[in-house]
Order: sequence, then C-alpha cells, then structure tokens
Amino acid sequence: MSTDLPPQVGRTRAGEPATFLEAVAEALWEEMERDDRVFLMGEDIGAYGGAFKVTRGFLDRFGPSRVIDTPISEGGFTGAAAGAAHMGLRPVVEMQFMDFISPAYDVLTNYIATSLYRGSGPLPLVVRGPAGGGNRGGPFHSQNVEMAFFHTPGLKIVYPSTPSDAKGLLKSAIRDDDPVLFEEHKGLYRAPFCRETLPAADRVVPIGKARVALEGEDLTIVSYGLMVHRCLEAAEALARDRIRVEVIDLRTLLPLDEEAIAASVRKTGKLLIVHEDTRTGGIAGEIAIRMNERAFEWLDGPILRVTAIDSPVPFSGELEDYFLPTAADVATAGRYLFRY
Amino acid sequence: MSTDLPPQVGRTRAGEPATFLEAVAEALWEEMERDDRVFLMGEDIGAYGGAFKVTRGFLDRFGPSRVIDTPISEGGFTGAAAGAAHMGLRPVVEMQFMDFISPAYDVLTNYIATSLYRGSGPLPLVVRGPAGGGNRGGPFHSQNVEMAFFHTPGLKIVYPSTPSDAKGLLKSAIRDDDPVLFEEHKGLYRAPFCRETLPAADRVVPIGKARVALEGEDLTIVSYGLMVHRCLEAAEALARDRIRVEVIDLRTLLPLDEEAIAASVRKTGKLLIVHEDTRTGGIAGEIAIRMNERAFEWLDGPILRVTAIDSPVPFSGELEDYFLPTAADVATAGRYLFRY
Amino acid sequence: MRGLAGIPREALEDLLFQCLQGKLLEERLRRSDTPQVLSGATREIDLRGIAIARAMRRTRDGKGDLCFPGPLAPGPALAFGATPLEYLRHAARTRTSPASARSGGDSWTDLRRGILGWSGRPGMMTQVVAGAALAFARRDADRAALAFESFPALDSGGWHEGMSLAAAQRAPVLVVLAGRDDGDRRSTTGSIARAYGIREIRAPANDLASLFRVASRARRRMAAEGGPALMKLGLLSAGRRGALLPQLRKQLLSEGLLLPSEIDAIARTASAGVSQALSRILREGAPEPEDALVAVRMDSAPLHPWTRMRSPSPEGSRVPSKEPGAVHVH
Amino acid sequence: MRGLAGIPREALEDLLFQCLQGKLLEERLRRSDTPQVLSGATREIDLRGIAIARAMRRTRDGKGDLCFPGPLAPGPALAFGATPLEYLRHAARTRTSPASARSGGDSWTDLRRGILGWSGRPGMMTQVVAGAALAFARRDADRAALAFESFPALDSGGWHEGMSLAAAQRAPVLVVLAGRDDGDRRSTTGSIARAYGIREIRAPANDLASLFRVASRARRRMAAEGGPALMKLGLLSAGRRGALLPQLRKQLLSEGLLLPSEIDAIARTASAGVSQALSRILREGAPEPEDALVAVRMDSAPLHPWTRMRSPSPEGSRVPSKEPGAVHVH
Ligand SMILES: Cc1ncc(C[n+]2csc(CCOP(=O)(O)OP(=O)(O)O)c2C)c(N)n1
Ligand SMILES: Cc1ncc(C[n+]2csc(CCOP(=O)(O)OP(=O)(O)O)c2C)c(N)n1
Ligand SMILES: [Mg+2]
Ligand SMILES: [Mg+2]
Repeated sequence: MSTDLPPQVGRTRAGEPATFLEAVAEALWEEMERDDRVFLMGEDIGAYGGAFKVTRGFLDRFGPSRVIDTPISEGGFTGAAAGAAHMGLRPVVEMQFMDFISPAYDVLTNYIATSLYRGSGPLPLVVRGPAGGGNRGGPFHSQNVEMAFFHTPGLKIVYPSTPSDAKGLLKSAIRDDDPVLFEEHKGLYRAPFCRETLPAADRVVPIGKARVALEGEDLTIVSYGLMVHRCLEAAEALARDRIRVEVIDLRTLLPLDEEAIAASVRKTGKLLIVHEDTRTGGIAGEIAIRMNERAFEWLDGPILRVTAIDSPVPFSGELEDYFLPTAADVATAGRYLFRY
Repeated sequence: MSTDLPPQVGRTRAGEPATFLEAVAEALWEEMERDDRVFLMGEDIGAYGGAFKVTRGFLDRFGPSRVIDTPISEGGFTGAAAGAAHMGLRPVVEMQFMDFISPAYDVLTNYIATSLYRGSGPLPLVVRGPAGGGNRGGPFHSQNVEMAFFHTPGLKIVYPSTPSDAKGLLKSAIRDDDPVLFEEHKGLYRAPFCRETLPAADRVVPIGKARVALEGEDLTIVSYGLMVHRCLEAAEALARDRIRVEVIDLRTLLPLDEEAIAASVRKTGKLLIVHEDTRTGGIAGEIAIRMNERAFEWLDGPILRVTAIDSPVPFSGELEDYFLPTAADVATAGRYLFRY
Repeated sequence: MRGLAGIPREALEDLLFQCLQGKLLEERLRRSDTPQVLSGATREIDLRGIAIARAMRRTRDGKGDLCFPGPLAPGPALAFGATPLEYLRHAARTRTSPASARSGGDSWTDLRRGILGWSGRPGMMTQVVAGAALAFARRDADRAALAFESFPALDSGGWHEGMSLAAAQRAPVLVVLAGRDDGDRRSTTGSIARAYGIREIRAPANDLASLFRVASRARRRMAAEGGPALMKLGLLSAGRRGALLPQLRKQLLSEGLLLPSEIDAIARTASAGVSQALSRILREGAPEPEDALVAVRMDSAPLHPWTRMRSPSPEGSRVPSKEPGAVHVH
Repeated sequence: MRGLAGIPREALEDLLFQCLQGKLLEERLRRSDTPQVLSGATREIDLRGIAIARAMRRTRDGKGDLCFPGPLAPGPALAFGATPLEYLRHAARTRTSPASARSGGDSWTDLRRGILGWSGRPGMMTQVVAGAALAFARRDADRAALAFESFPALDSGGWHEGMSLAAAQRAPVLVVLAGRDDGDRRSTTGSIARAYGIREIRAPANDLASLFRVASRARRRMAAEGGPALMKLGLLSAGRRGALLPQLRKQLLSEGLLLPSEIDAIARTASAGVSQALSRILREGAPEPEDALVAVRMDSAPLHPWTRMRSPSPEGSRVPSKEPGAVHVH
C-alpha cells in the first residue's frame, strides 16, 4: 500500500527528509490510519486536495465520509465539527487560510471553548490551517490569528516551527481531548531550510511545553513559528559579537509554558520577545506581565519586543517586507538589551 | 417638546442627576437631534425600547427609518452599518448584550477595521451595548469583549466608568470618524452610587485620554469600567493604612493612553492593573510591556494585576462572586505592592 | 390515520406521563408560593415539544437520538428522560445541577440521554446538531437528530450555515420551528425548505397524537434516507394549549386504550415526582465557590488562587526589597 | 422588446466602448509578453457584468448608484468609470494604485464613482451593500445598489444575513449571482428568492443588450418600490462568451444605430486607452515602504518606528545601567 502513497505523505516511509507541509500531511494521514474516528472537513480538501495540497490523495484513500468538502461557511462547519466531536468523532477542520477562522469566532469562543466548563463534556477537535505573512497574500490571506483566541479560556493554541514539531504536535492535538487551534506558517511549508528527516516511529510532542532552540547565557529571546528561525539567524549574528543568546521556541501558546520562560530569564536576566503578529495586544504583553509576576527580581533590563507594525498586512512586497520584523531587527534589539 | 421627553433622556434638562444608563440615553438622543445622519440599529430597540430600555421613546420621536429593529443577525447588521457609514450616515449599533458582538467579529476585524487602510475611506460607526458581570447573567450575558478587538488595528475601544464620561465619550464616539466599540457596564447602569448631575451644555470627552480618578504618590492602580469604583474603594481602605494610591481610569482602551500611565508610574514606582475581564490575554499584559518599554527604570516592584479568573463567567451568584475581583482583592495586592 | 390508532401503548403511556409531569411542573412553578430561587424556571412547557421528542429513539447509553430542546425546553428534555428534579436543580443553580451551576439558560447537556444544551445563540445549534447527524450518517444506521429552533433564529447566519451544510451532507436532522412568535417572515416554511432543497414536514393538526405520528414518520424516513427536514409549529392560543392534554386523555379513554384507573395511577406518579422534586430542591445546597475555578481545559490543574494575590509572588524574591517595612513572601 | 430598441444611444456607445476596452485589456494581459508584475491581473473580464453595471445610474459626485463588482471584477468597475490604468495600478500594486498598494484582490473602493471593494469574504458584501441601500431608501429617492456575488457565496451566513436584512428593510439592492461555477445547490434562484420573500429577476438571454435592458428595468423598479431582487447569470461556454461583443457590434450596425466609422472610432479610442495604460504602468514606481505605516485610525500619528528598535527606550534611563559597557539611550 505504501507504494501508492500520495507523495506528500510518503517521505518518512521512504526515508527521505520531509518539508513542514509534508510533516503536517504525514501527521494527518497517520492519525487517520490509526484511528477511524478522525476525519477531515474543509473547503476543497477532497477532490482538489486542498489549497496547499496538504490533503492530496486523502479522498481516494479515506473516502468522502472522512474527507468532507464543505460549503463556504467556516462558522457552520466548525459548529458541525463540534457536533461530531460530541458524538465521539475527532474532526480536524481545515481553514483554507487561517484568516478565515474569523467567521467561526463566535462558535469557537462561546460554544466550543465553554463546553467542558458548562458540563457538556470535552470537545476534541482541531482547527488547522496556513497562517502568517511574507507571501504577498495581502491583509486577508496573511494573518496570524492566535491573539483572537488567546484570551479564551478553554482553547489550546499550537504554533510549531519545525517539521518534527509540526508532526508531533499535530498528532498530540488530534489525540487531545480539548479543542486545539493549530497554525502552520506558510513560509515554512516548503522552505528548504527546514526540511528534516523524521523518525519513522509514532512520535508525539506534548502540548504545553516550550523548547530551548538554542542555549545561551546572556539574553533570552522568546518566539514561535517562522520567527524562531529569524531569531536563530539573529542569534548567530549576535554570537559574532560574543553575545550568547538563548532562544526559546514556545511551540504552544496556550497554555503558555511560563516555567520555561522564567527559568531562562532567571539565568539571563534579559528578555526579548519576538512575534510576527502585530504589536498591540500581541502575546509579548502576557509574557511580560507573567515575568513580572514570576521573575521580576531577576530582570536586569526592560522586557522588550520586536513585532510587526500595528497595521493590516500590506499587499505589495515592498510594504510587506517593511511591515514584517526581520532578523536584523531582532539583532539590533538584542544588542541593545545586552548592553543595557 | 421637552415636556414629553422619555424619562430616561430628560434628567439633565430637568436639572436632575442622571444614572449611567440615562447618560447614555441622553447622549444618543442629543446626537440624534443634533445630526440627522445619526441613526440606531439593533434588536428590539424600537417598539420595545431595548432590552435595558435605553432607547425607550426613540422610535416615536425619530421614526422607523432612524430607529431600526433588526433581525437576529449581528454580523449582518454591523456589516449593513458599514454600508450606511460609507454613504455618509453615522450608525450606532446596539448589541443587546455586548457578548453578541462575536458573530460580528469577522466583519468588524476584516472589513470595518481595515477600511481606512485599504483606501476605502473612514467608517464612522459605533457599536455599543451592555457589558460585564455581576448580574447573574451567566457565561453568555456577562462578557467583557474588549480583548477580542484590542489586537485589531483600526478600531477604537471605549469603556467609561461614570455617567459624565459615558455621555461625553459616547458623543465623541458618534462624532469620531473611526469605528468605535463602546462598552457600558451593566453594574453601572442604574447604580445609585454613580448618579451625577451632568452639565446641560453639549460637552464631549475626548477619546484616547485617561483620567486621574484619584491622585496619590505611593502606588498607581490602572483600571476601567466598573472596576474603577472597586479601585477607589480599595484606595480608601489603603488610605487608612497611609498608602496614597493614584487611580487612573483609562476610559479609552484603544488607543491606550500610555503617556498618562507612564507619568504616574514615574511618580509612584509601583503599578497594579485591575480588570474585571479574565486574566490571560487581558489588557494588563499590554500595559505591562508598554511600561517596560517606557518606564522600566522607574519601577520599584513588579507590575502586578488583579483580574477575574480564567474561566467563562459562572452562572450562579456564589460562583460569580468568587470569579470576579473585589475591592478587597485590590487592597490586598496594593498593600503587598506598597511594601515590596 | 386518526385518533391514537397505530401508536404503541408504551409510547402513549409515556406521552401521557410526561405531559402530565410537564403540566404539573408548570402549574406548580406558577403558583405564588414558588420560592424565589426558582423564579427563572417558570416558563410555559409546550406539550407539543414533548410529543415530538417522544417520537425519537431514546436510549441511555449515548447511542440513541439526539435532541436540542431549544425554545421548547425543558419539554423535550423531559421527554428524553430528564427528571423534573434535574430541571429544577438547573433553574435553581444548585451544586448538583446538570451544569454544576456554572451555566444557565438551556445550556444543559446529558449526552448519554441525548440532550444537548447551547450557548445562547439562536440558530447556532442547528450547526452543532447537523454535525452530530453527520456523524450518525457516517457511523450509525439508526440514529437521527432533532433541533428546536425559532423563527427569529432563521435570520442568523449560524442557522443558515447549519441548514445548508446539513442539506449538502444529507444529515438526518429534523429542525422544528417553534417559539413564542412567528417572526415577521415574508415567506413560508415550505419556501424556506425548498431553498435548501430539503423536505418540509407538515404538522397538520396540533393534537399531541398527530404530532407524535408525524414526527415518528419523519424520523423513520430520515434514518432510512438521510437528509434534513423542516417542520413548523404554529402558534396556539392559550385555550388550545390548555386543551391538548384533556384531549389526549379523552382519546385514550374513548378509544379504550387506558382505563380511568390506569390514567389516575399515571397522574399520581407524575404528581408525586413533581412534588418530591420541589420539596427536595429547597434542601439542596448552594454551589461551592471553588467550582467557579473548575478546569476549562482537560489538563488544566485547578487554577491557583494567584489571581487573588493570596500568594502574589509565588517565586519569592531574589533580593530583599529596599522599601522600609517590606515583607518577604514565599 | 428585441434588439437594441429603446436603449439610449449614449448608453449603447458607452456599452460598446467599455466592452471593447474590457476585451482588449483581457487580450493584452493574456499575451505571453505581459510583464510579471501584472500576472495577478490576467483574469477574464465577463462583459455581462459591464452590461448590467452600465444600466445603473452612475455619477462622479458620490450620489449615484453603488456597485460591488465581486467575482465579475473589474468589468463592473470599468463600467462605473474606473480606468484601465487604475485597474492595472491596482494589479501591479504601485504607489498610485487605488488602495496605495496596501490591499489587493478586489479590495478597491472609489465612493465618488460608486465602486465598493471588499475584504475577501464571499457573501459578506451583500451586508455592506444592503446597508448602503438602506441609506438610499432613507434619504435618496433615486439611488440603488448592485452587488455581484457567486453561488458558493450563498452558503455563507454573511450573505444570508445581508439578504435577510435587505428583505426586511426593503432595501433597493440587486444581487447578481455570477462566477466561475454554479455550485452544487439543490435549489433554484427562484426558490431562494421566494425564501427571502424577494423578487427574482430572470435574465432570459445572455446577449448584452437584453442584460442591459433587464437590469435597467430592475433598477427602475427597485428605486420606485424598494426591496431587493435576485438575478442569476448562467455559465457561458467560451464560444458564447466570445460571441457577445461581435453580436452587439452586429446589432448596432444592422439596426443602423452606429455607422461602421463610428464603431471604428470608438474601438480606436478604447485601444489607445488600453495601450497607454499598459505602457504607463511599467513606468510607475513601487510604493514607499513607509506607506505600510499609513494610519489605520483617523487620529493616529504615523506609527513611530519603535517596533524596529531604532529607538528602543524613547524615555531614556533614569539610572545608568549597572552592566559594564552599558549605553545610555535618549
Ligand atoms: C447572537 C445573539 N443575539 C441575540 C441574542 C438575544 N436573544 C436571545 S433569544 C432572542 C429572541 C429570540 O426570539 P425567539 O427565538 O422567538 O424566542 P422567544 O421569542 O420565544 O423568546 C434574542 C434576541 C442572543 N442570545 N444571541
Ligand atoms: C471566509 C472565507 N472563506 C473562504 C475563502 C476562500 N475563497 C475565496 S473565493 C472562494 C471560492 C469562491 O467561489 P466562487 O465564488 O465560485 O469564485 P470562483 O470560483 O469564481 O473563484 C473561496 C473558497 C475566503 N476568501 N473567505
Ligand atoms: Mg420570539
Ligand atoms: Mg467557484
């Protein structure tokens, strides 16, 4: 059977390195093979194979009752996913672009997130899709949506930065009994720099645990998603100035692994937060106040942030490049904070 | 004509003190009299006079083309308000409870908030309604919705704490060329403790400016809405311990008056943020990081917060009382921070 | 068919019992001596909801039909096996209420019985119920879903998306439009059904037996053929509402299906149950405040009380504060 | 009526000119030597959208009709007076594009001309357009709105709420269903219209003159009586699409309304305009990066570049940092 696997789910079985997109596809495929309660819903995910071809070949293998093409109605099919989850299934909802989760804001925050609290039982479902900018998608195909939901008790939010985390965390998300939002940065999907050979074994990565992407003593940089790679670039540049940066990849945004951040801050005394998402109301704020609560005495400088500008994502390349934070921005901020 | 004014809009003309609700009603009435572009949309605001009777008598005075009863479709009528605003009108949309703004999340964040940026011109409209807990309304009639929108560039968010601010800020909001979300705490609507005699003259309160509700030297407490009153209570208790608290009432959440907060923090060196809204992802985070950016060297203690618990608003009175922050909680935190 | 012909005796007994229970509950709750704590509970119980819900396949193992009682709550929930005591607990927000006093309205779920509560969004539950029905269509031959919505709910995008999806997926869900008013729609239920390409079910009479029969037939057909259906319950005058139960009783007697003594026995049981529930509810305790902290995520530890500053600096201080009189907290 | 009878000569000239312009633009953009920067612009321009939009009352003072070009963009925008150069600027994301290169797709608004852009949400614009039409109904006797949507957009709650509200408020908005496919709806446009209690407009033929006429009539009726209407444009084969313009030309000639020389003159003007636009666009500069910072609120000062850490501590330091080598920033 593995001979006629769709190409994007066969890398690991063939012993080849997988892209981020392929890692996502492999996680979906393997979970669907493992557990027949798992099924997919989304726009054009069946015959067309999905806007980014994550689910190419899934319809042939799993049939139309497990790969469901939906009408344009993100609220409706997310609500329907909740109903199916109540009945014991494990829906994975694809947003064609994560931006399109906004019509599902009501049902996600009011019905789905509150279910367990209201005594209506757990709602195991995953809402996943491509997020983030840098692809000239303009304001409606480039958003990061985490902060729309970060304030909602009852949800989990995952935003991985590597193929192996993407695969392991998506498996965890599907097996998790809570509703999980899962963002996949488009800039990582096919990026050659983050191909990885993945373990053949069924490996899960726990939700809620950050990862030390780089160890260092002088300065903590906390980030997630594509920006982790910008931070690692910046760390390299700073290393040439003998500034030893610790880079923490959050992996899960909600619940936030504040212990991991605090441990690093207690070591370095300096904290810089980097997110691609816009500035005001970004996750940097919550991290800042948690570190005030938990590590204030260890801070040897202000908690600072490098983020996108407070504006919709611009459409033209020139504007978008200016809008997005760069590795150079991170390095400048890191240098400043080091010297503080 | 003023003889047959609906009672809730006639207080000031009669020289009587007005409740918060009456202040809101007066602002609406006066703005509708002043400018015939202003009109109202919402569920049951016409013949029924609104769930809280804010608009009782408006239909008789202004007619059905300016007081429009809508179907249950918050997204639809908020989108329609945008269309009317494009055509030069100034819609004021009532959410029966502010919780019901969530179906309008998509159109507010994607269409309305981005309009000016996209070159589609300003969209002067107001979305207002009763917010907040303490009224045994349970999870779906007690929410504070500011943090769902705080992350969206292009919106303004106002949350007054007194009748005179409510009236003056609502007038400003209606005259503002940007979309403004305007939250009115149900706990203030008819509260005897916050009746005020309002100036008869047409007085506006500028959006974007915080207010020093109490001057003090030892500790800054920043809050908004109903919680300002809890903070003032706490300040009284702390004054008995000779702790001189400065209470800042934000009034506008977005744009945030960071200058006012920083000025106070530079004086007191201690900052406590109090919000009724739930903890994670609340506005305290953004304030904390802004003060790290702008006043870190002046901080003599961690920035702390007192908030509701990370949970949906509980239904029963016992649970809700436990869930909400109290004046005593604020005082405890204030005392701790003072001694820090 | 007319009268009660063809309805199984067991169903008729149940129907009578549940309608009596509902009626008694309603009457008792309307009395002036109803305790304040139950003031939220005194709503009318439309017996038609009971008749329709009783026509579904109810089990107690989570494998029967599913019902969102919506604007006819709690009638359909009682028909799905909920007890008056549970309803009163919910209304009185006691510790033992189905939602642990954490949520109200009709947000009350019991999936083993097939009762689904909501989040107070008219129309939204048609989505959720459609998704459940989708699961039935995929896995279970003989399950169907029932949702009570109202006319005003039809204006919401949530309802439309739910109905549209159910139609596209041929999910077996019967949506019954009911409520305190008809809205001011400019169109008929039939034209709405046709716009979604789904079946309209006509409820020609408002007597309980006919409604039961129509709903049974709709259910059988949905389970066999899949696909949603739409049915409208018209408004009833107070007089006609009041006549529903006496009429059922009369039919039972005149068709010789139950003896007067049997009817009396059923009425006594219903009455005893309601009385017991009412006296019991007043003795039930208020919820524990800590229940407000109940986990909203599966893995969340009970929330620590840090919010309240009882332990404002859990990590303690590395250096003592410089302020005179500063305390060291651990 | 058949042929061109009854259509004013000015409208016919315009229609011919705009259709020629659209067709030429499309052909030029499809050529293999189209510059890369315009790759996003090579979509088909459905001339039917031009014919329908030309039937509206267009002004340049913001007091005419309103049009959301939707899936038939940019045809209807051209018919409302947008120039090919504006369209190309938008597609090429130049500094001078209607949206200053900040937003793409069909998010392009020019309210003086009556063109309304969107936020990429199929169905949502029916709400916005309904609201504009509500404003017309309230204040202006002779204004109406036009929105192009697609069949898949009908499934969205946004569309439903917009249509429902327009119907309830009798707002004069003509919604035209068009797009690259018919969806897989289980119902007809007529049944959908009836579900909202609104008029269905039949577009019996796909020739440009008939569409113009039908749209004119619908517009007149909306402006006079209020209330929305729904109209469907069927799919056209490539052959029939290609025949639309030759047919119009033939009609104009055969009915003697324009002389061959007049038609040629119009064609030359259209061609010159398109050529000029194409050569001009390649000389237009890229946007200034700072334009990404453009105010999103009326009163917002241009955003300060703090984000980029050029001035990480605008307030400076009260005390010098203890670190060796620390710098003091003001
Ligand atoms: C999104 C949303 N909008 C509005 C409301 C407020 N609301 C609850 S029920 C209701 C009226 C519903 O009418 P109907 O379904 O006929 O109920 P009934 O008249 O029987 O109370 C309204 C406006 C809500 N709960 N949620
Ligand atoms: C809320 C939302 N969901 C999904 C999309 C993605 N999307 C844009 S157009 C489209 C298909 C629309 O189909 P149709 O209107 O027929 O357009 P066409 O086939 O002509 O491109 C989809 C799924 C979106 N932009 N917004
Ligand atoms: Mg009603
Ligand atoms: Mg299509």
